[in-house]
Amino acid sequence: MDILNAIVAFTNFVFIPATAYGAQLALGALGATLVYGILRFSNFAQGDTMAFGTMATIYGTWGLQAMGVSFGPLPTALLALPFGILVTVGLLLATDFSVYRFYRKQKVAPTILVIVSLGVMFVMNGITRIMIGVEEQNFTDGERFVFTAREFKEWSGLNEGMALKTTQAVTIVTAVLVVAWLFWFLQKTRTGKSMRAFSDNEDLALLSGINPNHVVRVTWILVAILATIAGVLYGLDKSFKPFTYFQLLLPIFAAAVVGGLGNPLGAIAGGFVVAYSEVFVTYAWKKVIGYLVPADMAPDGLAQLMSTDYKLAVSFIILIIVLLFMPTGLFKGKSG
Amino acid sequence: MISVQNLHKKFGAFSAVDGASLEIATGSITGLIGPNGAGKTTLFNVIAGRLPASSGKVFMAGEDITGLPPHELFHKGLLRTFQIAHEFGSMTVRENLMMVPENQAGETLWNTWFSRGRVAEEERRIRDQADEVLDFLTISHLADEKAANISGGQKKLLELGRTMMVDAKIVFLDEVGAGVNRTLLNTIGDAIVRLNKERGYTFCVIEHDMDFIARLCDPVICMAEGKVLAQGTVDEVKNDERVIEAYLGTGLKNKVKSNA
Amino acid sequence: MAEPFLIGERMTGGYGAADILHGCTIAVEKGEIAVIVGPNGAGKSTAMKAVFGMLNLRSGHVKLEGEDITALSPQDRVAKGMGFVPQTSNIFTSMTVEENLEMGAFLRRDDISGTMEQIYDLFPILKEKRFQAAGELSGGQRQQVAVGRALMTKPKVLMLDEPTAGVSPIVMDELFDRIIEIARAGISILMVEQNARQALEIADKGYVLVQGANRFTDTGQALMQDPEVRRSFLGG
Amino acid sequence: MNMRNLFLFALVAALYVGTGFFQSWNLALNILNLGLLSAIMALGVNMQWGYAGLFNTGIMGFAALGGLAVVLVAAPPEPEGWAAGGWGIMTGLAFGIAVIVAATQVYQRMRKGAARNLALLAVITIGFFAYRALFDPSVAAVESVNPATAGNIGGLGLPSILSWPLGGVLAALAAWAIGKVSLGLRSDYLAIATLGIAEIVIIVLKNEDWLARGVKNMIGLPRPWPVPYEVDLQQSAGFLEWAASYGFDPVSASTIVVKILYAMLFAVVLLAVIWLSERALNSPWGRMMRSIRDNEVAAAAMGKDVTRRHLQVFVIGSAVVGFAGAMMTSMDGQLTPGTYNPLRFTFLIWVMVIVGGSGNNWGAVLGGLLIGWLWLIVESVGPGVMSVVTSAMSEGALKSHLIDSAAHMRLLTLGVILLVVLRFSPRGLIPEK
Amino acid sequence: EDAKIGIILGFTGPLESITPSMAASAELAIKEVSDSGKFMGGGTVTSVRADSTCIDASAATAAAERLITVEGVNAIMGADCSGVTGSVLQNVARPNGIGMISPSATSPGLSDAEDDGLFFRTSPSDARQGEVVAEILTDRGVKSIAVSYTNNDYGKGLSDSIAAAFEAKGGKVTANTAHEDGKADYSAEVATLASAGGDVLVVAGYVDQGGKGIIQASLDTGAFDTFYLPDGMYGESLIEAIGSGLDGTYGTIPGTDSEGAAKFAELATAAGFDPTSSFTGESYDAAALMLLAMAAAKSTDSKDWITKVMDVANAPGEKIEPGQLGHALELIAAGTDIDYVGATAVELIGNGESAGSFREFTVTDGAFVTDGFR
Ligand SMILES: Nc1ncnc2c1ncn2[C@@H]1O[C@H](COP(=O)(O)OP(=O)(O)OP(=O)(O)O)[C@@H](O)[C@H]1O
Ligand SMILES: Nc1ncnc2c1ncn2[C@@H]1O[C@H](COP(=O)(O)OP(=O)(O)OP(=O)(O)O)[C@@H](O)[C@H]1O
Ligand SMILES: CC(C)C[C@H](N)C(=O)O
Ligand SMILES: [Mg+2]
Ligand SMILES: [Mg+2]
Repeated sequence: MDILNAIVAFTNFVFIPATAYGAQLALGALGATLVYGILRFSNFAQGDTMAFGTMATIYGTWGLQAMGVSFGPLPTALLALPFGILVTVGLLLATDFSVYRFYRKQKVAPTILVIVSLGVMFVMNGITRIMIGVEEQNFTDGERFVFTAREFKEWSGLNEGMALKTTQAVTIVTAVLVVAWLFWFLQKTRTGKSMRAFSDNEDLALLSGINPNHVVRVTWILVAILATIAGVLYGLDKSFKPFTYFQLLLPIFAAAVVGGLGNPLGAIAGGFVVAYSEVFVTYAWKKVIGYLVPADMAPDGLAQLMSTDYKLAVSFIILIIVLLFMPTGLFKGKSG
Repeated sequence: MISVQNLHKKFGAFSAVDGASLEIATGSITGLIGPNGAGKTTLFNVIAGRLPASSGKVFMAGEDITGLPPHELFHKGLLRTFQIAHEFGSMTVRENLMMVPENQAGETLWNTWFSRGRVAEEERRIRDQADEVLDFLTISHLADEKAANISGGQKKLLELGRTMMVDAKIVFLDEVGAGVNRTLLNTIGDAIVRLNKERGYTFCVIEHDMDFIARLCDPVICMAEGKVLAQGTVDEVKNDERVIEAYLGTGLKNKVKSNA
Repeated sequence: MAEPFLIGERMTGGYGAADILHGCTIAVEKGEIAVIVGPNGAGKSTAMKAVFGMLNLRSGHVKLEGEDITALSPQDRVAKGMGFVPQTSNIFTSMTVEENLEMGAFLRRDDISGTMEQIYDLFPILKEKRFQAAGELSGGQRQQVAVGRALMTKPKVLMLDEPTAGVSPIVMDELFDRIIEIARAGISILMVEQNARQALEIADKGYVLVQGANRFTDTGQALMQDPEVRRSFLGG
Repeated sequence: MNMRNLFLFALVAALYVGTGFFQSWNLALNILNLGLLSAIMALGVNMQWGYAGLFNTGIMGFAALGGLAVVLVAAPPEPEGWAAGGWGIMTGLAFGIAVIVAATQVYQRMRKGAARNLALLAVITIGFFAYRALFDPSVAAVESVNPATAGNIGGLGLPSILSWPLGGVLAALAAWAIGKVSLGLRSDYLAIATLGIAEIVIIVLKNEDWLARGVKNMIGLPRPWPVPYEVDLQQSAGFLEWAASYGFDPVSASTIVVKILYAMLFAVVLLAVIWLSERALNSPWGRMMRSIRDNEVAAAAMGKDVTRRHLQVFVIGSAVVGFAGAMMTSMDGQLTPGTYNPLRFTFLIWVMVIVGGSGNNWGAVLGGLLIGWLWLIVESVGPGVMSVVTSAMSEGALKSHLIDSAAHMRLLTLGVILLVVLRFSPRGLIPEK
Repeated sequence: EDAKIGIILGFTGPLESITPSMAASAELAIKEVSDSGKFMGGGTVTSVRADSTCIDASAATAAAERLITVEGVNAIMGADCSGVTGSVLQNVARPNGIGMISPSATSPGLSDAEDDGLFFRTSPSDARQGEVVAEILTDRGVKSIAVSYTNNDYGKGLSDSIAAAFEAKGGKVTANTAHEDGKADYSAEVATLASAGGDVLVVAGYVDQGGKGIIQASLDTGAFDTFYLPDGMYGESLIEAIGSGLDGTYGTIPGTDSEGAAKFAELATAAGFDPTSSFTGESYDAAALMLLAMAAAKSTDSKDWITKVMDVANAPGEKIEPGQLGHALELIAAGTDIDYVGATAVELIGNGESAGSFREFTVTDGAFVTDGFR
């Protein structure tokens, strides 16, 4: 019996990584949910927007590093973020001007916009790859760990180690701050409310004197901010690679949907639901049980409900079950 | 025909229908009035299977129909219109009517593929019927217009028109008159009476236009705050103190408009 | 005669190929109430939309205080002091009642709490439901929100498309009372009504529109007396 | 069909003919075959979306089930593998289904409350472990039989063409089950649910090696009757004579003949599907479906059983996709689960439906042929564009960098063309009437 | 006579990051032959790229179709992934009678595929590597391993053969689970592997794909600190990305005690691409082999040159290393037998696949240090 070791093992292998991953998904999902909530379509270019923003930030980081600037124990990329955001804002506004605006005027159905965003995705996808290539880029610097597994072992004298990466800590803190701010912005500020009004009933928003162009512009700016932050944090924690970012689209949408489309709190919750269900359900309890029961009773097998091969399947099943009981997601999202 | 017993419908903590019990006699045109938010539409929605009841029962001709889905109720002869028009926007006005009749042969895939003749014949019949209804509603010129593109009042007429496409036992009309021109509304009133007399339809009519209620309805039920407030003939209800206070009011204060 | 405060003059236009309005003219003087009546599909709502700039006119123009505003966008007209309650989808269903009212006052920079209190006085039920999503309200309550939203703008001219559709008699009376008061305060009111007799009663001017064209124009009282108008348009 | 539509079809035909003339007929026919298959899938999706407003993004899964049917029907039997645990697996699966049935029975029969929840939990937990105990050993036994080249239970060794309808049936069964569970969901929520289910189907295909060898792939699946192998043709005296009599070179003659045969098979299926769906759409059934799409609440109040109709059209549309999926696998001659990715099998089909014009069968066909062509032709066009762009540039790092990135012009070009087409016809090329 | 080679690799899609080096590598060999001026009496060799996408069989067949029927190539170097390779072979190469040499399709299934003698590969079938891996592990005294493989035919085939061979030698495989490439997060996989435990984690994946993610996460959480790297995981980029944590890790890549690899590395560096990127050597060899075979057959026609591939690849004959292709052509012209060794010491056996001799290495002080050959 060794409860402490069991807890530490669980925290180290399951809880911390899943929480960081959840926060990353949540940030990505925020951008998607915002476009859905206000411009009313599922933006397939979200993953590639994240990739683009990250790419811009990486160039910024390299620039800073070349100038010898650093951010102490924190990654330099955080300093380059504003630059990345700015470039991404430019790209999104240009995209809106040259692409989406036309369809908005035509008042086309949301599905058409989805397909349009697919086209935009292909284009952004190409731009990013042509600009930075397809290889993996590591741009993390600064202190890698808040504490490592070994340090923890020495400090605590336990069998099991526990590690917390700087990037994990930064991700979680940022996610909390950003969502709090966004929620406040949408619910309490005039601009935020006008954005919600616009998404609710565009014609009536006009009649209230709301400037649609302004709303759209602010939305894209927010999306650029969120996508870049999400992309950079993800890239810092794992690594940057355009293809992986494209692949992120699926879990991001899963998170946005399960949380309730259009709802920022939902996006956060959804991110964690997806992340936890991926990691928890397929977890092999062998080690933890090993600590909790007498040695001769320790399991031979992995004590696993399902093999990790099925982790995505499991997370989707959980998602579907949630939707069956809450058809518009955890936080009553939009539909239609 | 319809008997509602101690019906409750809650939205969260709020009771929209709060223990309403009422009867709609077979062959009657029952009026349902009451202040905004009294629970009239909610009551309709529960009876017509659109919303589940929180508690209480609804009977139709002695049969318990609580919680039956709308399409089954339709087949039992219970029809309703919507207060906020629910047209099929991308379909033409005529198609909006033609979709109504039940058990059309052409609604089975097999028949659409292999019994074209039968389907075509049936279509001709339904089409003629739809055109008659459109004529009656004075909107035959809009037959081929997309329903999304007709005026607000015309959509309300279309709502009514759908109930005229089949032989109903009981029809629930939720403010068909709101937004309809009064002259046309009189014609509609006549039609309701005719359907009631000639085809034996039972009606339950929500309306805020007391003239209209007075012309058609007996009895009249007044609801307030989810409960039945008063019930009786038009005159009884009209002169009921509580009804006047909650619903009818005493007319304009600024009777004469003077320009300052 | 001086120009009316707001006038849509000889407006011709429609949604697509076919014209709905055929040289229709609608005007309202400062502080007066003008009421438009007519059969369903006559083009009343279309005329209102045309005046508010939500429709491309093929000919004709709209003037406010003598200034030609035909080319302005709806938002710009809001900024010029025009308020409008459309006939359908006239509330923000996903927002609370209070937020709906706030959105009405979107362009106002002053303190709006006073106006909001007035509206709650006028429609007490809204105060009760202030934190409820407007889409969950009953038909008549939604109509009250819609009118309340427009009143929040504190406009110079208020355009209402069937404000009383679906509201109970007692609220309708309140509403008309309030409209009279508003007009007395110097605001012009242009409204479409199917509760035509009540509306014409308080109207300074009435328009009967048929098939996109003016059929009768007179004072409210005069139209009320006209037997043909009564029979054909007011239900006898 | 009006002039504009005929013109559009002529234009697409011209694209293919142009490919034939300027590139090669083999390539043109190859793309055409894919276009035809995609058009059939697009028709299936159009039934669900265009007629009934169901946002199904599980196309990939149904196509893969169609592919699985080819393996089950046409792959050679593996008697050893089957003997090792075939029956055990079947028993396990049957037991698994029994558990699910039992659980639903408990849910339906018992009263709401703690007792029901407990009973449900018990049935599911015990059922799950019992199922694993029955199923896992047999799977292990089958998979250990000659894993490098087999390790599966094998197929029936029947003619490949029989697998097409079976593909439809498998997809239909799956769609029925999925529909029962998830059709209550609306729009984008249904989309993510079906997207997830499709992923699950692929994950199962990838990991259940006993079924179709998982990621080890099933290769060498036989061709459907009446399509011969080119190598056989090239050796058949009759064919060589025939080719010689027209002055064709036997290799290209054989490859082209094979592709034309496929094209004809696919065209027959496509025409049949169009015929059936056009008839259905222009009938009271189609009208009912559109009314449900426009306004479910009102349609239900007018006596239409929305749930049943949704299920019906979901099953039929999915069956069409499954049918096409089987056709595709039997043309490829192999089932490679790794091939199935949502971009290619779900969203590309969606692009076809939307660009073609949703709700219109001819639109779906046009979209299928056009986007199918684009998808494959950008492979060479994209880099071509890049070389034009760079030809004007002076030598240098930038130029060589761009030339290296030429491959990424593939998707970029596709995106640009897609945006241009959509700009030119925002409601689709052949919009719903 | 001139020749044209089609290079079909997944330039977009999941392998887009390794394919440019593979193509550059093949082009290097082609250029070398062409520039030598000794190819079939002074013929030039050109090449044309096509995109296999690695995963989309239809796109790959269409692209191959274009190479053969539009571009008129004499041979196909590719494809990369086993799935699309099988598809191209069956649906395009065989019907058109065009020979292909894949540098990287390693699925054992392809060994038995009907190919009319048209298909070769310069990489060994995964079945063979498993034996070697198990041997090395037991020799190093490893008692138990956990295996994480990339979920495709390569990873699955390799991990199965490793597990089987290791267990046959009395070792214990605590877990043998898949990871999907290109996914966002591998916590679940690592958590499970950590729970299973084991002396060494064998990562049968790709160096710039999920495999790297697994190693990174394992080190970060302290789940494992020694890894075994099969061929797909060998690459400088891994050391760059992971750093000192990788020290002590060991593995195998195809190769012999030849100087070929070193020579190739020089050539590649000069040409400006990374020689350690996966399958670059194999790509060079694939292109070189087909050209030498053409020279030996004195024909660019597939049905002729495919019969010579085995001859030029295998002993007897003078050994040929990268950079000596011109010399090889001279020898061939002179009628002397050659034994192409190339960058990866190719020996083609049985069905025309690489025999698979392997180089064993350990990561020491941030560099791959060769321990020996098997
Ligand atoms: N979905 C809902 N959620 C919460 N409250 C609701 C909902 N639907 C209705 N209500 C409330 O229930 C009450 C009754 O509404 P209902 O629509 O039945 O009124 P009504 O009698 O039809 O009024 P009206 O004459 O204005 O149409 C109202 O106060 C309304 O705000
Ligand atoms: N969006 C639209 N597109 C095309 N035609 C339209 C549209 N809206 C209305 N119409 C047509 O314009 C005509 C006038 O409509 P309008 O809404 O102005 O009538 P109205 O006088 O307001 O009627 P009501 O009293 O019923 O509200 C109608 O015949 C209608 O069919
Ligand atoms: C290039 C490699 C990723 C290909 C892999 N060896 C396969 O057979 O699929
Ligand atoms: Mg109501
Ligand atoms: Mg109107």
